[in-house]
Amino acid sequence: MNVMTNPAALDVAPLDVGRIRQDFPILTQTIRGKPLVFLDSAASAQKPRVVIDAMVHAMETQYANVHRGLHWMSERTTEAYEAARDAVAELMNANDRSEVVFVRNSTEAINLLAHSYGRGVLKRGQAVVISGMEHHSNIVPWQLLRDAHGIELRVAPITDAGELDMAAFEALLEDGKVGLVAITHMSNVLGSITPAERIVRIAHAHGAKVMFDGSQAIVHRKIDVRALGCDFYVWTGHKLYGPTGIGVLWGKRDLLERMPPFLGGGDMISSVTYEQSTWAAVPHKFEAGTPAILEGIGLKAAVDYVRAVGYDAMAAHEASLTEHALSRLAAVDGLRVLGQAQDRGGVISFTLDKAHAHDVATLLDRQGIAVRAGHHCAEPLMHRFNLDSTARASFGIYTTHAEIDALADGLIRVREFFK
Amino acid sequence: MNVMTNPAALDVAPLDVGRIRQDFPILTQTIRGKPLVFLDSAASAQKPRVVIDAMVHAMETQYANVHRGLHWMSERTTEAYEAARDAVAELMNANDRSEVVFVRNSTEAINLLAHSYGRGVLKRGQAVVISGMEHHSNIVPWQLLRDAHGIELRVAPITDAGELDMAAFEALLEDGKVGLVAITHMSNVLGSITPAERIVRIAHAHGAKVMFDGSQAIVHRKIDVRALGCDFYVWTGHKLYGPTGIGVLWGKRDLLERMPPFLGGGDMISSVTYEQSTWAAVPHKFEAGTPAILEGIGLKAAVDYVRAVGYDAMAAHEASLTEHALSRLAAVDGLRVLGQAQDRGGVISFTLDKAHAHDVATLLDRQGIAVRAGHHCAEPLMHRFNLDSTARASFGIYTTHAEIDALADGLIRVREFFK
Amino acid sequence: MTQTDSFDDLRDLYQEVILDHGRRPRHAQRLEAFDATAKGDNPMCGDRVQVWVKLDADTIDRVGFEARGCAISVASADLMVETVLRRSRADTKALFEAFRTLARTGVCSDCAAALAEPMERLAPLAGVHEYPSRVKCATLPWHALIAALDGTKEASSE
Amino acid sequence: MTQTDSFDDLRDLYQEVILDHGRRPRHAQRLEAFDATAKGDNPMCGDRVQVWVKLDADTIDRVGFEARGCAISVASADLMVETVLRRSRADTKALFEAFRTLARTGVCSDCAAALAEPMERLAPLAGVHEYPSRVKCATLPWHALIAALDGTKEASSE
Ligand SMILES: Cc1ncc(COP(=O)(O)O)c(C=O)c1O
Ligand SMILES: Cc1ncc(COP(=O)(O)O)c(C=O)c1O
Repeated sequence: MNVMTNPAALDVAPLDVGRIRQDFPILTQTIRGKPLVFLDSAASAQKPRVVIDAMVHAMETQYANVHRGLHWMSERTTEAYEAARDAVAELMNANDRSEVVFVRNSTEAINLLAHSYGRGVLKRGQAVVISGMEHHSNIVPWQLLRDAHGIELRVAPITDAGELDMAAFEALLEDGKVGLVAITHMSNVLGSITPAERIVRIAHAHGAKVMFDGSQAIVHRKIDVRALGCDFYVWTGHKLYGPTGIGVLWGKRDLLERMPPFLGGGDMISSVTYEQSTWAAVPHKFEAGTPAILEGIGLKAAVDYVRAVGYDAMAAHEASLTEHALSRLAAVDGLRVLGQAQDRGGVISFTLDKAHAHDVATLLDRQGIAVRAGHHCAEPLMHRFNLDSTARASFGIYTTHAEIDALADGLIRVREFFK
Repeated sequence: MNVMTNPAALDVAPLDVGRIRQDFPILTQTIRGKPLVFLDSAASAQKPRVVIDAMVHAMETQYANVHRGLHWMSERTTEAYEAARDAVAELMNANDRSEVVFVRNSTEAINLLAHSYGRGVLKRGQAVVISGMEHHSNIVPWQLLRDAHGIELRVAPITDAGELDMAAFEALLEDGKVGLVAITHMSNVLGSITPAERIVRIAHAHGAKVMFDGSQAIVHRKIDVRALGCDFYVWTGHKLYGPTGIGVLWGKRDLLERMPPFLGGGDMISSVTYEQSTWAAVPHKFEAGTPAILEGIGLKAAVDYVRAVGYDAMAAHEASLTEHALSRLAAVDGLRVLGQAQDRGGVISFTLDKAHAHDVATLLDRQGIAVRAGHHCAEPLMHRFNLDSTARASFGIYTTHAEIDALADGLIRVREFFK
Repeated sequence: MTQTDSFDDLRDLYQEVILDHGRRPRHAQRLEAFDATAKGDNPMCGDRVQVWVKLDADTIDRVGFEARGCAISVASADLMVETVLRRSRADTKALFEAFRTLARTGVCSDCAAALAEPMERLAPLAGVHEYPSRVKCATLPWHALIAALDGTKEASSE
Repeated sequence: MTQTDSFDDLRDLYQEVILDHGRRPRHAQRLEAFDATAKGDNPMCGDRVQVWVKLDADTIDRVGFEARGCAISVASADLMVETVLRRSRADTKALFEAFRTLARTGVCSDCAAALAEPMERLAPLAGVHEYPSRVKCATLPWHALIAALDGTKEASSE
């Protein structure tokens, strides 16, 4: 299986995982007397020292509410918070910092879009296309839009290998009714990476805008929104080694400008009278109320950290981990990996015969190994494969090959135990 | 002026401000070489050591995504996060922990309500009543509801003293069309505390539900939602010495249960198929996506801290500060305090003749004193008093009488300077 | 690693009796004739169970179940059936409360003495208290049983 | 505290010339006859300004303004008028850019030599660079002036 590019071929210095691990204080913890083997980064990643320190530094030395203060603390806090916008704009190669809207998480970003683009720009009778491997957060907001606003919801099927069925996808767009394609850039269950540029080309050729749910992809791949050519891109800070409580909606400026606001309140207005209010310019139009200030500051530290490590090195490391994991897991009796996409990231879902996924997770936890089990907020995808749940191991920059060996050995024990 | 109850009469030990100040690392900072005098707590309060430590401890020793993990880290993090819900439920004397919905801030709480109660329960032709002293966050969401959903928006006027005009308020309810009263419990500009129990009695007598915007009140008064008798109560963590990124919507359980969800996505569902999804029980129905986990943990520490200090002691301290401030400011030539409510908390807005509020704020900042200047996200209230802006000093538990003297002296200098 | 005793660390939660009942439940069957039935649903993990009850006056005469879930939920359902057979409704509810305490806390120190003997059968499940999310796996069939006795159609262990 | 020199700490930002022009602006008037006008609006703080311009071919002949705002915005408007009178549109725009740099950074090291003399008049406003939010107060009248010259009706310093 061709798992991304071979690290050697990328000509990047291999990641010094030992050094990286020293940046994450939590990794020295033990669980039930065993060293922590944290293989649940796709659910939420651990936080490096620099993120913790940035938040502490703000709370200890310069904190106040932002944007409206004329005093020193407020000025400094505003600078620090707005610097996060610059960092994110640069990370994603946005045209302009004003294209970066801060939200709580991917879920809120998609809801914002479903509300402001869905109700504000799409017209009754138009359709939204999602795929058969979406997270609930990229399903439910469109269902709510469908039910409240008469927008049709179409689902592009996936193949048995867990890839988007491109012919079927294109067919869904043929009648020209599709106004927006909202598709994951990387599945949180299968690890599959979708062909973003092709999706954009096809969608644009049929007059549809494209949003990618990059919640997983941003952790594994350098995202260049201009190169992708997409119209919206969303992700969530806590998976990119940042704090909870902050996420990103990136959108092309002219589209953001055409969208009505989502939440109303302080900071998003230009002027307010009882009769009528007018809105601030983007991105502030979409950021009502006191923002997640400390979280923005933490996110900036995370973005800086990730850029310092380098996406090439991260991607190479994860490709190598994934390759190793797939080959070790293949040797576990009765284990079946879900999805065999050609292009995939470091997320592997599997089932074990004779043992239910929850029992697998608990028995691995007993050995200090953290994996997730359940439907992974992707019930329709589970049903597509006639499953209720799988176990899932997912990797971060701090994951080692030895941890994958521990997982494989642990699974062999589980299997023996349930024999 | 009767500023709350006299501390002595309350029979509580006076707050040991010196000791309290040691809990807030930031207070030792200097600004432009002068000791920081932070009088902008109404915009956002500083964070005590225990809040910082709680967040750091989570990030360093037990962190993972919540609710769905079967492994140790996730179990522990879920416990810590859900303990915040218990702490808040206890703080507010809720009937049940499931009545506590976590949101980003007050602004999101009010938008949630405007959406889910406004569109989901109120009927076209019904009305919402707000007051003449609301923050934009309690104006704009209702305007958006009015414009999208045909709900009438009524504004209960305030008196020249800055109090709710109760006769006029009651008159607005007389036709029985009002479905919801959404009113501040304490003005962030005037400091006025509204007569919550009377408002509830009148509203309920006319068949209207009541939501209080307690963003300011929760910092100054013990809030007992059962004693108040209200239906919804919202507040924001960062003003109660907690982190940014987390706020609270409390609602009576049966009302929350009748409301459709707001944001769709992970964690708020019971089951998802493409045709139809069903929702989780409250409060999870309203908490889509990965919540502000670290912020919940920080908020719990803040709530515990506030309860340990004690509302009686805090209220007495603030009453004493406010009394002192009003008398010191009264002696500043050309200074006019906005609002003279009988019942008020530690927020004082004022104008200085000959000096614009922005210049006042900047010149105070030059002396190390942080106050806010502007419309304080309450433009209609400013217009009510024919103003564009005021300066505002606001107090926290760490504020000292000496800091108020510094403010008064600083203002005298500003006044001299602009003479 | 392949020696039996190397599983000690796993065995404290998954005792032999749980593995055995999880693998080969004795009562996993739909009753043909029954007086009450209810479904239980754990939306957080997707576990589902249905319980059928045949009564003899106020006494539980037979119970059958169908479960889709983990070893713990299946074993718990099976042990539940063995525990409640020939008991009154009131006794069954008391047992449920006692079991709930056991599952949540690992002990049931103030359980009524009368329950001591039947509770012994459920003791192997006490280990779940360390896993708050697995507690629901263990209590789900009980929720369904109580719902059936109460005439409710659905229960959730959420 | 009442001695004059005790104001040193305040004076670095509010130099005498700013206080003076803020208190007694020379050009705070609506022009009767004008070729262009525009409003400027700072939604963050509520400052508002309107500028009227009378042109003589390509040269700015007269400017008047009405401002509602702080001492810095009023003084900046007044000093702006004195700086741009009898200058071409192009010069005025170059001055605006130079002033914007000055206000944001406190210096304008790479300002064109030709601007050195007029920029001197604006130098007292350099102190605002320490207050990012006050920078907008200083540049707001300029935004309005440029909008008037460009035929736009409204400008925002947001
Ligand atoms: C009375 C009042 N309501 C609402 C808010 C909005 O709070 P937040 O910005 O945290 O949403 C504030 C504070 O900014 C306030 O003082
Ligand atoms: C693909 C995908 N989309 C959306 C989400 C939702 O992210 P969040 O819960 O941070 O909103 C996740 C993660 O949970 C995800 O993996």
